[in-house]
Amino acid sequence: MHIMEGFLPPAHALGWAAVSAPFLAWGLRSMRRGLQAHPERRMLLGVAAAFAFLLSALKLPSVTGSCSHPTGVGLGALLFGPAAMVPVGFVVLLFQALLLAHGGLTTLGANVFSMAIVGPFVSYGVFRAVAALGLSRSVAVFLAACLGDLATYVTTSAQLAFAFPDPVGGIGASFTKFAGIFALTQLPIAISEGLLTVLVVNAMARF
Amino acid sequence: MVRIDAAAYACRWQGVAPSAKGLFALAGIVAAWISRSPGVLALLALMSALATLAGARVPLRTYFAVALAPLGFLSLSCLTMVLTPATGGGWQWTPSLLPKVSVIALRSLAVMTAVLGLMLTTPMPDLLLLLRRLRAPELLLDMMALSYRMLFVLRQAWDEGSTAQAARLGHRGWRQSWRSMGLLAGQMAVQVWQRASALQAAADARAWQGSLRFLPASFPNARREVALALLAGAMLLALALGDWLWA
Amino acid sequence: MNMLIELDAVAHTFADGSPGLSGCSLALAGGRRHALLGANGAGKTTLLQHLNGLLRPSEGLLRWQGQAYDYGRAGLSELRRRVGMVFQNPDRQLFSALVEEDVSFGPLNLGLDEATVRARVASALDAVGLGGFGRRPVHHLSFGQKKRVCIAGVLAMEPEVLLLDEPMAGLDAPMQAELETLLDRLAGRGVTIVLSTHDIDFAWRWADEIHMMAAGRCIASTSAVQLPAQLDALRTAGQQPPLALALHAELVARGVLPFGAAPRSVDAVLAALRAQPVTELSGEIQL
Amino acid sequence: MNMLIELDAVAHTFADGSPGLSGCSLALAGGRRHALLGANGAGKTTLLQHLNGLLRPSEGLLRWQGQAYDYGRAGLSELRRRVGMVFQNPDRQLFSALVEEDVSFGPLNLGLDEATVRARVASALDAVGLGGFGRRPVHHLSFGQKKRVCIAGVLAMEPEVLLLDEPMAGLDAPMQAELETLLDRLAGRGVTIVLSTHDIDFAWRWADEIHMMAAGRCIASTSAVQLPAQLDALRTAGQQPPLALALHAELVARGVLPFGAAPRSVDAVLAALRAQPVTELSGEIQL
Repeated sequence: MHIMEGFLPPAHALGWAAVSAPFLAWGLRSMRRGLQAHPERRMLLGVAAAFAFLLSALKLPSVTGSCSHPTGVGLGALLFGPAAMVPVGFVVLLFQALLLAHGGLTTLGANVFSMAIVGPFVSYGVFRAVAALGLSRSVAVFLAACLGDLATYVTTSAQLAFAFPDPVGGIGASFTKFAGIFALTQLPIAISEGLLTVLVVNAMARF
Repeated sequence: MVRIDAAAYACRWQGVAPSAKGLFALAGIVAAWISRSPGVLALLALMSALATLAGARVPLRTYFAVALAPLGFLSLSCLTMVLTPATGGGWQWTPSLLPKVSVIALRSLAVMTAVLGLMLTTPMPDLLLLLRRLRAPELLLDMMALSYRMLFVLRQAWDEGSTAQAARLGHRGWRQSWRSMGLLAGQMAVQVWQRASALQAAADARAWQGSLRFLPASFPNARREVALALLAGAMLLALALGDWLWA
Repeated sequence: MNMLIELDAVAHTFADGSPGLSGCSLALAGGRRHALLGANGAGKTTLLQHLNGLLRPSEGLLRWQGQAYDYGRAGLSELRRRVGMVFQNPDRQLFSALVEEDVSFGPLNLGLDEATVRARVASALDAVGLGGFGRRPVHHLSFGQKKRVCIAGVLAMEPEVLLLDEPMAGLDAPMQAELETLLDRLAGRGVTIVLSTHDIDFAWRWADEIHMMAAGRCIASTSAVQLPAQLDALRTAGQQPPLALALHAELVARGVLPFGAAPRSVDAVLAALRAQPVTELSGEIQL
Repeated sequence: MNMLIELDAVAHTFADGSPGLSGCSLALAGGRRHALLGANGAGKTTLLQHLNGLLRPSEGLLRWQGQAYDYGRAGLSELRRRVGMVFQNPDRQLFSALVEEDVSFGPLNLGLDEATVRARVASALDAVGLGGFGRRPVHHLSFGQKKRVCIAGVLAMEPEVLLLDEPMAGLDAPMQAELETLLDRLAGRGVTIVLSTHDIDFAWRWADEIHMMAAGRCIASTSAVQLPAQLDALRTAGQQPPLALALHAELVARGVLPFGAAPRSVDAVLAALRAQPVTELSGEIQL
């Protein structure tokens, strides 16, 4: 879930940008280190970012007939690791803002935090944890992608609640409101994302 | 994706220096952040929209089609904000919050129209040029340049693959659709590596030196355009500052 | 003649506003070999994608055995089972790791049981001459083999009409000959074949019916034997007359070959020449 | 003759163990048009990629004007400036969104200053007939135009040798004719052109030198005019003799055409026929 252009107050917009920037710098640094050993990966990162963007622009068929968009960051985190997903996710989100009008430039920092930092790390952590428990790959992949997606949406709801606390119930009530309303769209997306990621990983494993 | 991209190449300001358009959009954003009264915010949004529609001649249909999704988000979020917890549990409609919420909505609109003005009139390669001038990290720029080009290649591959699947009843029902999408995405994910190595070979064949260097576009009227943008931007800022001081 | 598919003044405008087809009327008889002939961009692919309902006409009407196309869910499924399509680029339509998995994609979507699917996959692979290739990985196949896997994937749905978009593109001479043999075999079984090509010599060699297209219009249809009477339409479609035809006409005019039905290929002209006795004249000039 | 590039018993085995080339010896004379002729999978692309150092021989040696190839960093840059390569699929080699950006990639890598690069980009785009297309996005171009952008991207490096992998693939007849004109123009300027093709009729029509390949081997090289003496090698490369050649031989044998240099295309045979007066013989048979 993306926060739209201009929706966050300036202090929050700039604040989240400041929070995300070090992560981006760290991701780029670890990427650069990898590229010194494998210069040919530069092309790979570009193509992978394009593929992640393509996945995020897909309309998934869902049981209810409505359409939803996956984020693709869960799959990316599993394939490239969470560190690489910060810059890749940044590029995807910037392109979404500029080419699809999803999200925005002023809200890029906040969206990068929820979708390119929290999401991939949760996905990666869940995958590691579930795999360590000895459950099947499909279960691990499903939970990783699904929970990564949910973590993104919970983070976004918290960011909105933090920016717009409820005058009566404060941040807590505001969080409940945002999380509750967006759950309608985000829960099916998280499940869809999990399913699609399992199908993709299984298809890839066969090649 | 195609709609915004095509509009940017087709509009009248396509050849205008991206720095000029960037400065004008920045002024629009800052002005929206400074202003406090709903009237001035609405005026700012209107001016940015008018500049895009009348100045750059972006078609009205395109403009609305692009703005539709963010407007959906906006209405849903604003609806959320005028609900407050009721004393006896549950939620209640609180009209007294409306003025505050409408300022948030109008500010959001004013920022959005400013950015729409930039993205609907500036092709991505020009935006990347602007980012390069702003000293964005080279690695990030390379990734963006390459992935912008590959977006269209992959998109076409996806559409063709998906059509071929439809011809074999791959989208007959939602079960088939899911399976088809999984197969196609999996196959294309595998292709990511092949495409990257083909691009690498092509770059090597042209004496690649380790980064993607391209000739920057030249904008012969850049000076005049930037001056005009500064003037127009200053107007927006003056309006906003006045509002901030006296509102 | 039994008309399997008819197009009645079909026009198509793409979502981006560019025109695809305009006022195309065409009738495709069952059991024949049809060639859609035209330059790149003439609308051949767009027309083919109308035949199996991948695209819908913006104006006009398509009919299957006299009945207007039904674009409902069930109608489309039935149509696409009956009218199978092989696309130009194998790499865009093969998306499984193994040959037999890919071929089974269509039959599985039809909801057939596993035993039937298995039998159909085996017979489709046999039909394209890839009998023992079921467990091979697709990415180890040659371009020509991939093309045949694509055809098998459509054959496994047992279509009545087989559409092929530029089937000869990218194939070298031996692979083209192989594919022609395969198409002959399928036509022999009664499958109606409709293919697009920009190669007049191939169309002339292979087709029973030639449909000419230019700039989104269906400018003329003719049985192949009548083609020599349609050279004007051919020119409008941006095509030269078939080389074999031109050569034959010239050689008949010179009395080198006897008057008769025009041969279908330059090879056939060559064979006819070789079958002629060498005249005494040749001796003089060969000196 | 000045030999620009020589291959001396070059063999190549791919990383996965599959063989690419074995014992290939070949000499490419400067300023000529060379065609590498062979079926799909004969090793043509692998050979081309050796010529500009994208691949290194597992055994054997390549020489540039008598000097062994230098695979050091500077040597490779120099080699690739001199020997440019156009790949088969434009979507796998164009990585910039704007035409002029992509064309500028090579010259910038050579370390040229901006003004020179700008001039070279403009003249390369002019050379391929895309003069006003510099600011167009690549994704708005047709396949044929993308192909020409690829060629411009190489021309802008002002190479002495231009390698093209299956340049005619995917182009229809008018686009093929255009590309042939472009190649003629470049050859006229003294650029050495080496292209791969599986189309014997094209090779026969276009090339000065024909190098035949089969199963990773360089089985024969001949000047085009000597090709009629090499029909056995041609057969080993999986090719029929060019139609024009076979027809001409037959027509000369029959005295229909005078003895002389074989025409390069069936069209030329046809033109030669039309130029001949109709003999009295024809009257008898036409009755």
